[in-house]
Amino acid sequence: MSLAGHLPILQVVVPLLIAPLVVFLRPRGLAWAAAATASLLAFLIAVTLTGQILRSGPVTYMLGSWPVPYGIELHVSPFSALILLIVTGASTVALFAGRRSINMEVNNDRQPLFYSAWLLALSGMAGITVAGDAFNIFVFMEIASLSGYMLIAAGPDRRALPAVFKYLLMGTIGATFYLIGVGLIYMMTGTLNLADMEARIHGVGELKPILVAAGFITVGLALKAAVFPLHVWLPNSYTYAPHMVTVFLAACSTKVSIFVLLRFDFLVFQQNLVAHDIQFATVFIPLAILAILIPSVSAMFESNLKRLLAYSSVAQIGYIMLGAALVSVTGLTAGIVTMFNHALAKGALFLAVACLGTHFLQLRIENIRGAARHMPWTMAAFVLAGLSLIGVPGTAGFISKWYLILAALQEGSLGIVLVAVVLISSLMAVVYIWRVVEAAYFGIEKEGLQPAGEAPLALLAVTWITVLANLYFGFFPSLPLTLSTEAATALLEHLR
Amino acid sequence: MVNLFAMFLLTLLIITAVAIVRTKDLFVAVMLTGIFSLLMSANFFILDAADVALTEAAIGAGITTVLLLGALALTAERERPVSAPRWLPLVVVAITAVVMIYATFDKPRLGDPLAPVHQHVAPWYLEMTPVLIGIPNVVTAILGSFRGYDTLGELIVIFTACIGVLFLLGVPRGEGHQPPGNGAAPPDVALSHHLIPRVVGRLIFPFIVLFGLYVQFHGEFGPGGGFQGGAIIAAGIVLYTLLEGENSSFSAVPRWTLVAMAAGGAILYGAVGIAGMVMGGNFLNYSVLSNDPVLGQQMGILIIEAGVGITVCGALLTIFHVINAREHC
Amino acid sequence: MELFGLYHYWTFAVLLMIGFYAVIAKSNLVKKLIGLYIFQSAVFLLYITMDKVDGGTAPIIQDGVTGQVFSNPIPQVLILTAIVVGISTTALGLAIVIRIKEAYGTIEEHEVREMDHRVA
Amino acid sequence: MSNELLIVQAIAIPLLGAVGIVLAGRQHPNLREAVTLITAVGLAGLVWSLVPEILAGGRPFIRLIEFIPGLAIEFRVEPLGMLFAALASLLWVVNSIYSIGYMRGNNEQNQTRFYAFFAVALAATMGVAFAGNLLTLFIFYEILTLSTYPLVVHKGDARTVASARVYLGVLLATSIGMFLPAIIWTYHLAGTVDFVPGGILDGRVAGPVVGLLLALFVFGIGKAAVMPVHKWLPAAMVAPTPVSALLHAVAVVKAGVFTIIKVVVYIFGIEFVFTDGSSGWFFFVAAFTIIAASLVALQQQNLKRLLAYSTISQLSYVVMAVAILKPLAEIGAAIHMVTHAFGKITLFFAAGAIYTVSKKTEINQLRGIGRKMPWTMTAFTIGALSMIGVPPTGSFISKWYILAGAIEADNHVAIATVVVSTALNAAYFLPIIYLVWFQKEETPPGMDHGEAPFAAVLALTITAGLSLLFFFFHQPVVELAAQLVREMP
Repeated sequence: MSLAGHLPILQVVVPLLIAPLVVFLRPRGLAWAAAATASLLAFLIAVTLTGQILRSGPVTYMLGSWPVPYGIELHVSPFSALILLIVTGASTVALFAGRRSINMEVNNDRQPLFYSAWLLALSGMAGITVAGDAFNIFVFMEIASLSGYMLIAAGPDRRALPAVFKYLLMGTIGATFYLIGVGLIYMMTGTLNLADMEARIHGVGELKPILVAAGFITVGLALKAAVFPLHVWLPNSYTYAPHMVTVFLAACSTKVSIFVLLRFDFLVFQQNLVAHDIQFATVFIPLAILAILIPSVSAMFESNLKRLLAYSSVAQIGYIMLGAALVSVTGLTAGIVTMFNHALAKGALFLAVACLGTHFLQLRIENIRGAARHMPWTMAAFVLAGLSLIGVPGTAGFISKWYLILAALQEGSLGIVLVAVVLISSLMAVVYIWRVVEAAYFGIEKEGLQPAGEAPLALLAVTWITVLANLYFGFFPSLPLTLSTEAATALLEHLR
Repeated sequence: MVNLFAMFLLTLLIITAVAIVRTKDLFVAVMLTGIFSLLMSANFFILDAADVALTEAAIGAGITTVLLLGALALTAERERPVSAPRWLPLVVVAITAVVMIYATFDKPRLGDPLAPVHQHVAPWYLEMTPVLIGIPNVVTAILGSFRGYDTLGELIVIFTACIGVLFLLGVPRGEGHQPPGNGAAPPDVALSHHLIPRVVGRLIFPFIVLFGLYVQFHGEFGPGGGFQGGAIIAAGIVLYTLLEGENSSFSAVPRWTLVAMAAGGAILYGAVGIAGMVMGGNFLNYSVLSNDPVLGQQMGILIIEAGVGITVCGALLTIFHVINAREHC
Repeated sequence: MELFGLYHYWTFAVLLMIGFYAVIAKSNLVKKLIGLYIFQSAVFLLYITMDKVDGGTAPIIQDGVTGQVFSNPIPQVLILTAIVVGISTTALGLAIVIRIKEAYGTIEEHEVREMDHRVA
Repeated sequence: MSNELLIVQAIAIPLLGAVGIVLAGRQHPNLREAVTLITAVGLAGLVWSLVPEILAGGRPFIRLIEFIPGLAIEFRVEPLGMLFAALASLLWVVNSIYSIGYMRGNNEQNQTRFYAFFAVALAATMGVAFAGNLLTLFIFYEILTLSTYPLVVHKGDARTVASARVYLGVLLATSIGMFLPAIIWTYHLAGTVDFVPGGILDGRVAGPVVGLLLALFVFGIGKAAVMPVHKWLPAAMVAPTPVSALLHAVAVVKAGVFTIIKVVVYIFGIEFVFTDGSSGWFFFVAAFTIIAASLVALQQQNLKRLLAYSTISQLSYVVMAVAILKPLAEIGAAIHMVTHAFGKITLFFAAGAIYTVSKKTEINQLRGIGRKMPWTMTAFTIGALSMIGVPPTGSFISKWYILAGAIEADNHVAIATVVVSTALNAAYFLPIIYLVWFQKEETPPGMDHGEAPFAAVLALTITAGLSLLFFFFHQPVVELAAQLVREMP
């Protein structure tokens, strides 16, 4: 088999096997270089894989060449490709941008371990995304989670520790719930392969263990995905993690869990459980509405920049769930494309915050007053990324809002309410982004807090690349849109 | 009779768990946790899961308990009373319990040979293992080959935990924090002044390691394999350390060697997988390693089990060592 | 026999709840981790109960012996994996607890929270 | 050179100018202002070169990007947009001259930022004027909002920041909260958001929903300052005078009424929009705004605030004229955009000139100032007469058309509104003119001053002259407006 055929496994194994080696790279910078190279390699694999899928449809890979369902299968669909692009892209961007920033926050002796954990988190998330086996998802979820806890615990503030401990508890409960659900399904079907499961669950869909399993899997994954009101671990974890870790994880970690959630709900349960789509909608539409509104209000009153953005992430997860909960092709497309666009916007915002973080120790709104005078490029990037988050036309964020509102309008009178929710929250986004912009541009500087100048060049350059990507995908959204539409259609054709 | 015994064990499990939650003395709680693991292990044995029972005994009852004790020494030995309202947790727990019990009603009867789990996939493994892989222990065959990718992931999980602990605790606190005695050995304490445990410990230590190696390499024929072997050897070394004190044991095995073991095992595993790719199969396809596919499978499993054993042993020891070496507050 | 089977499942449910309760209701961080350990162990029990076949034995095939009934090997494989996940999580959790103790001087959640509130 | 490319250049030139301004920067103020002037003149020349083709019936079109099927960035020049672009580009030239005098005369800070964002705002205005569909229009509409914010907040003190927050808040909130959903709703209904003569909504929607959708548009387009979304305009009075001129005459409010006309004519279609009774409120809101804003203006002591409320009132003339639905009234609506611009820019220039030399802002401080600043105050008088609609000023023409349309439509409310508001306009402008020329000044000693800087005086003389000239030479503008009417089926 040619190398191209091995891409699905290489996507996981390249960072996975480089990670143990990175631990031993002593001289300063070498560990970073190795991690950045591995991450870039993973990104290139993801791009190639996406090309393959766009040309010739989903790709599968049998580990150990064993036949389905006896061996473990990898399955890369357009949906997975989109998530892979997000995951590997976010990791690569953060690594290339963040060397200086990480040097400031993680001391030298520990850096090889840090970068090793980074690659493990990357491969864990990639592993979840390409997996076609329910238990395999669990294993890689644990790799991603454990390395994620470690990365967050690297934050210099001591408050990172209680935050990450809470994350660890809730994350493990989520994963264990998932494991219980998988166990119950396995008990009733005898299989772990997702495609096989879908076929075999059909006859037993009404039995109590399956219903309970659906509940456990949904709740467990919702916990990991920080779906409101199970998001309490998220704000502090993102706030106190090292800046670059926040960039990386905020862009992709919850989205990977949502990806698994949608796969289970739409591929395994939707067609086989009676009225599952209606239940899914009745549970998640109200939750999504609350998820959009309440954290947005929190963000409006938050003065810590990173926590403000973290609350906004919770609200964005609400958008994604809202799109999915409409159970329509447009809705799912909106939800999935929001994953991509939000990763772009939030990645750029957190990068801009990291730029600020190279000069400000306390990232609070009252501290960064007048920062734009000293860091004009940083703040300009923040403004543009903020516009994308709000959803102004010409930015990536607009595409998601557009599809979301279109999908809502298809729902008739309920749609009007949903449109109102989306718009109100957009306005709230205007408010919380604006508070930062106004302070930075028009606030009176605090004595002794003025930064010396711009952020490091690499960081700034990568920030701008991300910002430009926001604009690019605002004007030429065909790649994420094609992938999202195909993903949404694939998820829903099971209902037909 | 066995059933009655099993029910007795299960009841004991619940009682132990309740006691763990209720006691305010963390030391007692940890000891009870060890007992809990042993009971669990016995239960697994009754349910025909020999491999799992062995692993649970070595990892659950052995290593976990030691780690918890190490952590207690660095933190606190008693739990402080809190006066927070408990109704919310109770409600959440009660709801989950009701849902769980609701789920038990349509479950297949315990031991029913017609249950779906015994009808699909599993029979294929039981039937094909002798043909395709040619080793008696089907658990090892699945672990090493059919679902070898999960096992690789598994190794990475424990490796992650290892570097995580090393990352969090592996570097001294604060700047200019000199190790006591200016590089000289800190005073060895542990149990070294107790003569009898020391002598007995020294006597059985080689046997534990020997047993561990046996379990490691006998995994293809009987219960055992990398997880169990690695854990048992690690447990033996931990015992030795407890008896002799930190320095005498780790002067023989320095920390970086342990980390190298943890990483090396995982890399060894991955290398076998990649070898499969290079020789024309898919990742983790051992059949292509040799001209005879069955022999190739056996070779592959032998090597990856070695990798598993090395990583598990190295990682567990690193974790133990790092926690124990952390100075007291 | 049926009662015996249900007893296993219900023990699983009860253990799960005890562990879950300890995780969310206890304030002591070590206790929370122990609760998490019980919680995970309960799931091991759920899986292992599935593998049982009446009159079966551990799935080790002996040469020349035919007609044996074997218990299901798959749940065992999965749980071997899950046990290692459990110890990994516990170890990492303990490391974090130790760091919290060093940074805050306590391992009680409510005390840590109070100290953070005072700062912020 | 093809005219399609001219459209793109009309947007690109001010942007390039902005880059040039930033590059010239603080080190070379003269060069910077030269760049501004050259850019403005270049843009005006380019835009005006398009006029003959439009008059001849040409409709240049270009599509840049289609990002979702039926959703593209595209431009199409039609008579109304041509009119708007020609007006804005012409006034930018004058405004640039004035800015140089004003900004230097007042020693303002951050002048580079000022000129750069001014140029960006003009680029956005060109985008609005030439937009070929609602989405393109919306994008440039938002850029206009954002690029004018730094201009409004120019001074940077706490009070300015607070007022500028109102400015931005109202405009963004209305556009995101109502305008955008209206666009998406339109897309949902019609599958397109293109501007098509005769509208795209006919037959796709009926009943009270029409009124609701129209309301989303009218109030969502906050720049038109229809009450009650007018608050941003008085708030923006904290800006330097050239910016006020930009807001009131050159670009911003004009973009608002322009958009409303475009929506009514090209999205709903004049025929269709009032078939349902649910749109009737539209006319009355406009009439109410005209009267109410005039009444508020009557009570203002601050000159610029008075002018702001006057603008609100005058804008609703345009909106009301559209709602009258008679060809003559539509022509009146289009040319009132122009005549009001000439008059109001003159008034603001004059107010700014007064402030530059004397720092006076209140009306009762202006006693006898006409003798010290004869040029300025003559121009002011012409502007004020134009607001009232007295011949020989341009507004007379437009009000005449509107009135003629109202009579043709037999719309008594409209006739009454025009008459009453004309009386009200006279009631608040004539006292000022009297005060300025015929009362004795009371300047404290040592505060003596003469005429404003030459550049400022030159600019306001030009605009006053334009206002007068329009009265005599309005034929090309009327012709353009008539084409707009002819495009309606």
